[in-house]
Amino acid sequence: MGLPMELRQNVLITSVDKLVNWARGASLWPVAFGLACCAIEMMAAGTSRFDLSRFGAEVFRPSPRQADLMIVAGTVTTKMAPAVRRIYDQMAEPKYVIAMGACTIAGGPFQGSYSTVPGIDNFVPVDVHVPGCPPRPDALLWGIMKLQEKIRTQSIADQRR
Amino acid sequence: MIAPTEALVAGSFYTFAAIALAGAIGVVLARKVFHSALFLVLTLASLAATFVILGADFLGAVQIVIYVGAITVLILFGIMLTPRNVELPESSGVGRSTAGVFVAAAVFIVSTTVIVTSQWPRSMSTPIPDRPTTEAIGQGLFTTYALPFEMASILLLIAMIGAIVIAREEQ
Amino acid sequence: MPQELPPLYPISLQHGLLLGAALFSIGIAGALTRRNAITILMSIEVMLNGTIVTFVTFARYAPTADLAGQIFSIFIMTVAAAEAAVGLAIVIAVYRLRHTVSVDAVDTLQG
Amino acid sequence: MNCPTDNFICNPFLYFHLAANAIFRDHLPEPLGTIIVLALTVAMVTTLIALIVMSQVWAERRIVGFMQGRLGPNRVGPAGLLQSVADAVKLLLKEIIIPTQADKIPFMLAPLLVLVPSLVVWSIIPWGPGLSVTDLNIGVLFVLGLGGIPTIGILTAGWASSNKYALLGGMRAAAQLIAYEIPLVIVVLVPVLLAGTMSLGGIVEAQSNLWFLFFLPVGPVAFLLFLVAGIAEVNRSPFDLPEAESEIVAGFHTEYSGMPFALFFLAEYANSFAVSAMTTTLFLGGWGGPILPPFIWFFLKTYAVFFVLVWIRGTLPRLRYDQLMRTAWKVALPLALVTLGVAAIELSLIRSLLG
Repeated sequence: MGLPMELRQNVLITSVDKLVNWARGASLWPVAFGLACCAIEMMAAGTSRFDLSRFGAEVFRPSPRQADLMIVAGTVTTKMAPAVRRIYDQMAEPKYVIAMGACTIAGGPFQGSYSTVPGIDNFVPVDVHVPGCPPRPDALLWGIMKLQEKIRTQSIADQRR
Repeated sequence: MIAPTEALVAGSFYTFAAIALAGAIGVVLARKVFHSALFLVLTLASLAATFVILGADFLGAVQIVIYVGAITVLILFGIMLTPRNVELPESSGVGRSTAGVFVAAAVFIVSTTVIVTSQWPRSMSTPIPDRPTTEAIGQGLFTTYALPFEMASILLLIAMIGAIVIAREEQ
Repeated sequence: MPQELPPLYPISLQHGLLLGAALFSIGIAGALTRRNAITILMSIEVMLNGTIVTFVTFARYAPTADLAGQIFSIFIMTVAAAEAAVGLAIVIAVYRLRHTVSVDAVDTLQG
Repeated sequence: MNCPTDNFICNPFLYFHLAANAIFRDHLPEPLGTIIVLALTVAMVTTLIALIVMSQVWAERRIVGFMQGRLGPNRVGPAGLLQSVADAVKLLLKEIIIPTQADKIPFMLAPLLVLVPSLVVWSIIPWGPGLSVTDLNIGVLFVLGLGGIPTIGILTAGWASSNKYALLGGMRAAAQLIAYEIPLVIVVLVPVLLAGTMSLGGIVEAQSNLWFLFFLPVGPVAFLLFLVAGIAEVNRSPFDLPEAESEIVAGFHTEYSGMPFALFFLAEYANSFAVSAMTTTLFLGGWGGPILPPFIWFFLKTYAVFFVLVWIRGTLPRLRYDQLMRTAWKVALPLALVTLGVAAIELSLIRSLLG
C-alpha cells in the first residue's frame, strides 16, 4: 500500500505531510446535524462558554459536501442509520467521524432495543469515540483534539487513491 | 510598419469577433437550451469587448449591464420555469432545417456581397479618433433624440405591464 | 468597380459590417430551424446584436457630429429588453397551458 | 496629506511598476513587454485579493466571536491569524465531487463566472491618487455591469448541480440580485450626479471638501440604501437567503466541495470587500484624509465599512423571503427614486444660487 518504506522519511514527503496535516487538523468543519440529546451538548460546545471556534471548528456546514467532520450526536435508530451513512458517503475526502455519546458508541441505555443501532461502527468508520451520556462539551472538545492528534500521524504516502 | 499596440488592439478585435461568432453558432447548435443560454452570454460579453475596441466604451458597459446582467438572466429564469423543455427533441424536420439554413445563407451571401462590392465613401475608410462617448450620448438622448427616448421608456412600461399580465397565474 | 477588402489591420468598416452580417445570419438560421421557443428568442437576440454591431461600426467610421449609431444601439437594447420580457411571459403562459415550449404546439390559429 | 503620485510613501506600488518596466518593457519587443507587465500587475492584484480575503475571514470570525462573548479562532498561529491559511490549504486539498447527474462543464464553469467579475472589479478601485490598475471614465457603470455577471454564475451553479435545493437557491439568488440591483443602480447615480463624472477617481476628488455622506439631506439616505442593497447583492447576512441553511441546505453551492466551493467562498468575501471599497469611494471620500498617506486612509475606511457589515451580520437575524422582496420593491426602490430626484433638484438649486 502506498510508497515503499525507504521513501517514507523523505524530506519532501514529511514536510508536505506536516503542512497538510496541520491544515486539516486546524480546520475541521463539522456537518450541521444532530440526532438527539447529545446534539444539545454539541451546540453548547459552540457557545461562548466552551467555544469550539478556538480550534477553527465552528464552521458548521449545512451541506456534507463541504464538511470534513461528522459528529454523530445522539441515538441512531435503525431507520436513521441509512441517512447517516448517506451523509457520510456524500462527504468529500478526507473525512472524519466522531461518535459522540453512549448511544452512538454502543446503543447506550437503548442497547438491545428493537429500534436502536448498537453502535455506529457497524456502518461508518469511526475515528474518535467520545463516551458520556451525554458527554459534556469539554469532552467533545477533547474528542476533537484527539482527532487532531490522529490527523497529525497521517501521511500522504498512505493514501490509496 | 504597424505599431505593435495597435496590432494588439486589432488582434483583440478579431479574437473577440471570432469568440462572438463561435458563441452564436453555439446558441444555434447546442442541444440543451441551458447551454444555448450560456453560449449567448459568451457572445454578448465578447461583443461588449468589441464595442469597447470600436470606441463605444459606454455602449460596451451598457451591453453588459442590460444584455448580460438583465436579459440573459431573464432567459435563464424562463428556462428554469419551463423545466420540461430539456427533453424536447430539437431536430425539427429536415425540410424546415434546410429551408432555414438556406434562407440564412442567402441573407449572408447577399449582405456580404453588398458590403464587399459597395463603393464606400473615402471618408469612411479611416476610423474617427476616440472621443468621450458618455457625454455625447447623454446630450443626444435629451436633445435630438428626446422623442425616441420617451417612446422607448413608454415601450418599456407597456412591455413590463404586458409581461406581468400575461405571465401571472389566474387567481 | 468593387472595392477591395483592406488587410486585417487596421480594423476596417467592412470587417465590422461582416461581423454584424454573420451574426444576423446565424440568428436567422437559429430562429428558423429550432423548435424551442426560448432558443428562438435567444436567436432573435443574436440577430439584434448583429444589428447593433453594424450600428456601432458605422458610428465608428461615419463622420457625423453626434453619435447617432451608438444612440440607436441603445434604443435597440431597450426594444430587445422589452421583447425578451414579453416573449418569455408568452412562453411561460404557453407552457402553463400546453406543458411544452415547442413552437409546433402553438399552431391552433392555423385552423 | 498632500500626495504627489511619484512619492514612494504615497504610491507603494511605484517600486513594483518601475522595476517591472525596467526589467521587461525596456528589454523586450513591444507588445510582449506590455503584456508581461500587465500580467504581473494582475498577479499582484490577485495576491493582494487573496491576502485581504484571508484577513477578512479572520477578522469576521474574531469580531463575531467577541460580539457573542467568545474568543474566536486563536489556536492556529498567533491570535489565530493563520486560521484562514489553514482553511484555504485544507479546501485546496479536499476531494472535488462532481455529481453524476450534474451538467459537468457548466458545473465547473459556474464558480469562475462568479469569481472572475468580483476580481475584475478590483482593477478600477482607486486605492490612492492615480493608484488604480486603470481609471475608466465609465468606472461606475463598469462596476454595475460586473455586478450582474455573478447572477449568471449562481443560476448556472444551481441548474447544473441538478439538485433541487441548489436550483431553489440559484433562483432565489437571481431574484434577489435583480430586485436589489435596481435600487443600487439608481442610488449610485446620486454620487455620480454630485460629482458630475462616472470615473471613480473623479468621484473621490469631488469629495475633497465634503464627503457625499454629509451632503444633506440625500447623502445619508443614499449611503444607507447603497449599503443595504450592496449587502443584498453580495448575499451576506441578513440577506443570505440564497444559502439559508435552515431552509435549502447550502443553496446554490450545495453540491460543491473542495476547490470550487473555495472559489465561491473567495468570491463572496472579495465581493464584500468590493462593496466596502465602493461605499468608501462613493460616499466616504475614498482615499482623502489628513496626515496619513492616502492608501492607508482608503484601507482604514474600507475596513471600517467591512466592520459594519460584520456588525450587521452579528446582530440581525435572516429576513424572510417575502420581507426581503417587499423591502426591495416597496421600500428601497421608491426611496431610491425619491433620493435621486431630491438630489437633482437640490443640485440645480445650488447651481442656480451660486450662479
